[in-house]
Amino acid sequence: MLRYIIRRLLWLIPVLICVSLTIYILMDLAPGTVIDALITEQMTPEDIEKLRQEYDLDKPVIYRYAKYMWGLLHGDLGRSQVTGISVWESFVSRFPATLKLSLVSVVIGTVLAIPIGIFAARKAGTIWDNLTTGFTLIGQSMPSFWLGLLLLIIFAYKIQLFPAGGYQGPSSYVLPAITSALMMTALTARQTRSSMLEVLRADYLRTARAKGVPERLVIRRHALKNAWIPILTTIGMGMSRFLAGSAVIETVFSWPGIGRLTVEAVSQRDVTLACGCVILTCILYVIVLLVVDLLYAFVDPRIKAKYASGGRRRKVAA
Amino acid sequence: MTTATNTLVSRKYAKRSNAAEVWHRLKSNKGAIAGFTIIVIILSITLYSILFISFEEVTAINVQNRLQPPSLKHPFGTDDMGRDLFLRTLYGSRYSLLIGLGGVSISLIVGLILGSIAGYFGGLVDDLIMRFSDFLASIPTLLLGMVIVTVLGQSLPNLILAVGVTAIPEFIRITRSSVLVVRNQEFVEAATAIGMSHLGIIFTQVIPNGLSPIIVTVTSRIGAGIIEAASLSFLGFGIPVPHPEWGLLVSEGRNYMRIAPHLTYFPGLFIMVTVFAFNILGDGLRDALDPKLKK
Amino acid sequence: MAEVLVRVRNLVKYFKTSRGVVHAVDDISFDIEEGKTIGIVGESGCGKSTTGRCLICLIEPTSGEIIYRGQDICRLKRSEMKKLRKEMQIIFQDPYASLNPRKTLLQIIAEPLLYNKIIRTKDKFAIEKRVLELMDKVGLAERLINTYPHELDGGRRQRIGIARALAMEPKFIVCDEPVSALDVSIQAQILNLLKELQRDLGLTYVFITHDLSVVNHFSDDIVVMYLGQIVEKAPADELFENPLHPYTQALLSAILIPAVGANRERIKLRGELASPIDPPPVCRFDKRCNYYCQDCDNGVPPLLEITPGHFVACHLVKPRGNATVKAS
Amino acid sequence: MMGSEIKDKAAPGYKDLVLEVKDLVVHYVLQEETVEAVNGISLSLEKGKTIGLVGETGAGKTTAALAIMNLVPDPPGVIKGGTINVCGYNMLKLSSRQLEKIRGKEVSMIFQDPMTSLNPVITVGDQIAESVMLHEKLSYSQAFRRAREMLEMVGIPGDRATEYPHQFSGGMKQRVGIAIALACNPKLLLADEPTTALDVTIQAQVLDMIDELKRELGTALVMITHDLGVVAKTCDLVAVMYAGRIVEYGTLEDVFDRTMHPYTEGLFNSLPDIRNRKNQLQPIPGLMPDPTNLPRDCSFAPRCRYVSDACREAQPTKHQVSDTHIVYCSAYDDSNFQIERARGRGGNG
Repeated sequence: MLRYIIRRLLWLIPVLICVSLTIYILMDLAPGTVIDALITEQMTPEDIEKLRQEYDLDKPVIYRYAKYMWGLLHGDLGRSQVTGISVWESFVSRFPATLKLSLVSVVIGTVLAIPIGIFAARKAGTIWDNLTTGFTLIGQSMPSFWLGLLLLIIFAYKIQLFPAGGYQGPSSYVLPAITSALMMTALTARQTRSSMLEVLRADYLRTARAKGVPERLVIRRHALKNAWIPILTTIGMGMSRFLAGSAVIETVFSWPGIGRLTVEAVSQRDVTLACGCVILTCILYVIVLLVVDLLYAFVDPRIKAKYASGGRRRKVAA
Repeated sequence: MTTATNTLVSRKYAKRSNAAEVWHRLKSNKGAIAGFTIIVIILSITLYSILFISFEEVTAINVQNRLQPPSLKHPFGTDDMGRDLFLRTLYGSRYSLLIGLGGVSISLIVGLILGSIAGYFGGLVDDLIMRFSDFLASIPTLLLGMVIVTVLGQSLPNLILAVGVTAIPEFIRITRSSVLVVRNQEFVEAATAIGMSHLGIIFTQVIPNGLSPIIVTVTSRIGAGIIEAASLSFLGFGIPVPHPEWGLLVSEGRNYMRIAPHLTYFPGLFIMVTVFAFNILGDGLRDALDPKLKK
Repeated sequence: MAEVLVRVRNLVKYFKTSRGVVHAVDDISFDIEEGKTIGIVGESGCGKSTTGRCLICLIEPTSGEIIYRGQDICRLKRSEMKKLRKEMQIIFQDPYASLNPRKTLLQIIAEPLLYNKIIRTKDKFAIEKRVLELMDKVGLAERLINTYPHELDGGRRQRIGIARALAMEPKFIVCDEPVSALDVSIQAQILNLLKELQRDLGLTYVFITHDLSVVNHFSDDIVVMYLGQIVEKAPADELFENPLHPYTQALLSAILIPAVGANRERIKLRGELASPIDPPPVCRFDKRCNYYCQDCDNGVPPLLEITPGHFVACHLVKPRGNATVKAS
Repeated sequence: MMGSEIKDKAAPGYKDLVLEVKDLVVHYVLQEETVEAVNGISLSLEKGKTIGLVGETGAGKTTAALAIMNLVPDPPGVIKGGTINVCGYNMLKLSSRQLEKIRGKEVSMIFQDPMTSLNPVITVGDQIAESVMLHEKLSYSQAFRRAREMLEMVGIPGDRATEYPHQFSGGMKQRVGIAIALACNPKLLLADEPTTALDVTIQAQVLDMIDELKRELGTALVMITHDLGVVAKTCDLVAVMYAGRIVEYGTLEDVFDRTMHPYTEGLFNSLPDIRNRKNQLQPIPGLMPDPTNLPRDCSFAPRCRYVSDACREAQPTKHQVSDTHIVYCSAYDDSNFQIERARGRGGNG
């Protein structure tokens, strides 16, 4: 098991190298440079040249990347090229906001979604099932920024129940949490429904009923335990999708999270900050996926056995 | 035998083909029909806007008319520069459809090729392709999109490319797994036994049978692509103003939420309805193509 | 004595897995005579299906030779192999998985004809004529020509599989459990059909099955496999009357005869099938065998001819007829 | 103590009759069609006896067994008529709570496919202990101890109780299935093709074991199978089913040695005879009728070699041949009628 975790974490290294290389070089190649924002009309060409040298812009991109990576190897993510603040510090100061929001939405989403999904699966084919399917499809089709704005218009401007944005007090959590939880709920409920439907057809449920297990326990103990894997996957995916898409919700609700930080960095051509944000988000991303994978082992002994044997899967021909 | 010489026996017993069978089942799925109808309506709106609405018409500034609420003359009201939002929204449908369809085509083609190679041949090729896919998948999609658009410049083709590239890993994975399922079936062995080559098997046996999950992914991915592009536009990484792309329209409306919320309502509604149509169609297709439901 | 069509010499097929090397087929040799049926029996995991697939080069053996009419087919070039493919075909166990669900009966049967350019694709009438001929031969009604496999029952699907195999006029057919997924009444229909075809077309069969009463009815010679190796090989009559290997004896005694009071005391085996992963170089059956003794750990027993035509691989059964192990 | 409890609740007339089924009809009502799975079967079974329910795919054997447990999936399954009496309980009249008390305790079932019928994420010990805890009100540790005993009884070391199904081979899984079914000493055991998925030698082991346990515990057994060899080995009574009906019913000797029904004869003629490999197989021509569209007359008529006009007019008539032997075939309206198998016997003996 530990071997499996270590292997997965080691795999992070080449991924991070590839990701940082790609992002760094792409950003660097983009038209315009970071000093465009710093140049003023009073500057002489010499001043500009000095500025270019200061940012190593006279050297090839590989030089800059190598220098960046050298820093990274020593645990130094560098400083923002625009503000000069340490990348690590700005990330750490913004991260809690994103984390809190994502946890709130995952909790709300899961708590709502699993009962809804089970309900829909057990009522499959009835009007109730169609209603929940409709609801989840709409939930999935709604762009989160639009939903966020609608909620703002209604609850912040029309009836002024919640603040229009910002990050203080519990009431400021309500609207952003609803927005992101809705997506989560829709996705997870749909997945729960279909994996429950699959499991409800399974032979071992018949075995359970044949030995007199009450229906309530058949669902809770026998069915749900088997349906967990795809549900977990979806929750993990939702969580990572939230990390990826947090920029949108954070923009709508002026939420000081890492999503906005990254957007700002990219639009200001702040290569160091952008790269740092991408690398750190990637690490989070991979960790979320790893945790989900480890949870699989927790719910399914077959997967646990696979991890224990090193985790490589190969088909054995009969 | 003598009378049958000029008619094919198979014609005598002609019946519904597989595709016709799927269509038949799709027709009895109310959701799929609804989705299909909405898509047809949106397509005709797009066609109408291409034929009858000019770019000048939707970008001409008319300050006297600014921020009017919806009325008979301006069904969706007007924006901060007095432009008719109804025309702008209709005009904008082309972007979303192009992005959705174009983006999916890119990821579909790349994903289909790489995924089937990985699934069919396995071994080292499989490992390499899957590592590539993992790497691509570990960059958050919106971020990757932002970087691509930033590097290549804000334009429609680049937005399509950005949406396309981010969906590649999903298509690689789904193609690979459906190829893996099919390729271990006995009828593939039967094809080998009649001397079929790898290429022949991939095209006549594996792809036709592995297609259903891919088709379903395509439809739902079109919707996701439209949302992704709209989100990029909303964040300022989309098609530049004054092109009336839906995400951009919502983003413009954001500045007038208090006084003119209609600027936010309508373009967003169009995004949602379009995406919903593709999603519900995909849902219906999933049922219609599911071999488990076949008798 | 009929001519030998296929000679199998020291056939070995290993699969590498994460848990070790699976010895699916481990050094087996036998001959297949033209126009005859050789039955391969054994329990699941004994390597019988792998052997069948190796015989027609569907999977490549790890080592060994398969000599078809004097040519080692494992060493042939692709183009040469393609020519030979027409002569060797396979009928599969699962009539559900072995037919492409997206193709009609016409397309499935015509596929080998078109792919090997026996008939040109454009010549619709010729294709159809041939397909109808084949359908008639295997007893499929003309009106089914446009149906899809999922619309048909198991017996008819199996007939499609047979028609497809016959399309290229093969000489040699590997039947991999062709009737074990079918109901008894249908199973008898298919067995009779296969026999009839053999008589009419002079086919040579390898008949793989786990059902001993079927193999007894159907085959001329029988090969009994256990964990990738041949334990006994004899003409069917001889094998059933005078089984010499302890495993064969146990297998035969486990057959349930559908008659009142016909079921004798069965030979009880200990334990279950061992793992085919990296087996030790001793008799594979040893720990389960009721006659297990120290001699059994002296390496893998060779397959020896005990009486003419009757081969056994057991340390305790020696030639010259004085078998130590007797059927109870 | 359990016995007295049952007898208190037992229906009048209950003696040693563990199972009594009368005119059971089960249909599956689908959107476009109705599958007529079971069309009026009657059975009875005494304590400690075994009845074989024989037939081919689609004969309605499994549906009948599920109906006895009142476990037919609903929808689409509908029990349209008949009565089922298990140990004096009217299974079709009980509430779901009462049913849960009886299932696993008075009557339990072994399923065909051991690969899919065990829950993959619960240890085998817990799966056995679960029904013990539910029915015998034991604590978890007591129940688990019982689970280990049950494993030992079916020939699996008790230490393996903490393992998961994927760690067992097919034959072992089926033993676990049997241990689950027998954990609470049921009066009636339904075994649905318990050995079809297993290898020959393992099949023999499992059948022997069922036989032994049955004798030890005095359980009555309904053996559902398509394999006449299994029937010959295990059963006292035989009911041959075709298209949802019983066509012949009697003791093992009645059905095997004094075969009356043409279908039963056809089944015997389809089997290769291991003692005479040269004999020609005589398959029953044609196919089983479509269960969504059963004919109103004898459903075997299209495949029957003795078919006459009378067969095409109404359902076959019931003939009580002896106290124990019943055949449903209109051909016996003519008292001189004999099937070939019987003629052959007459000639020889």
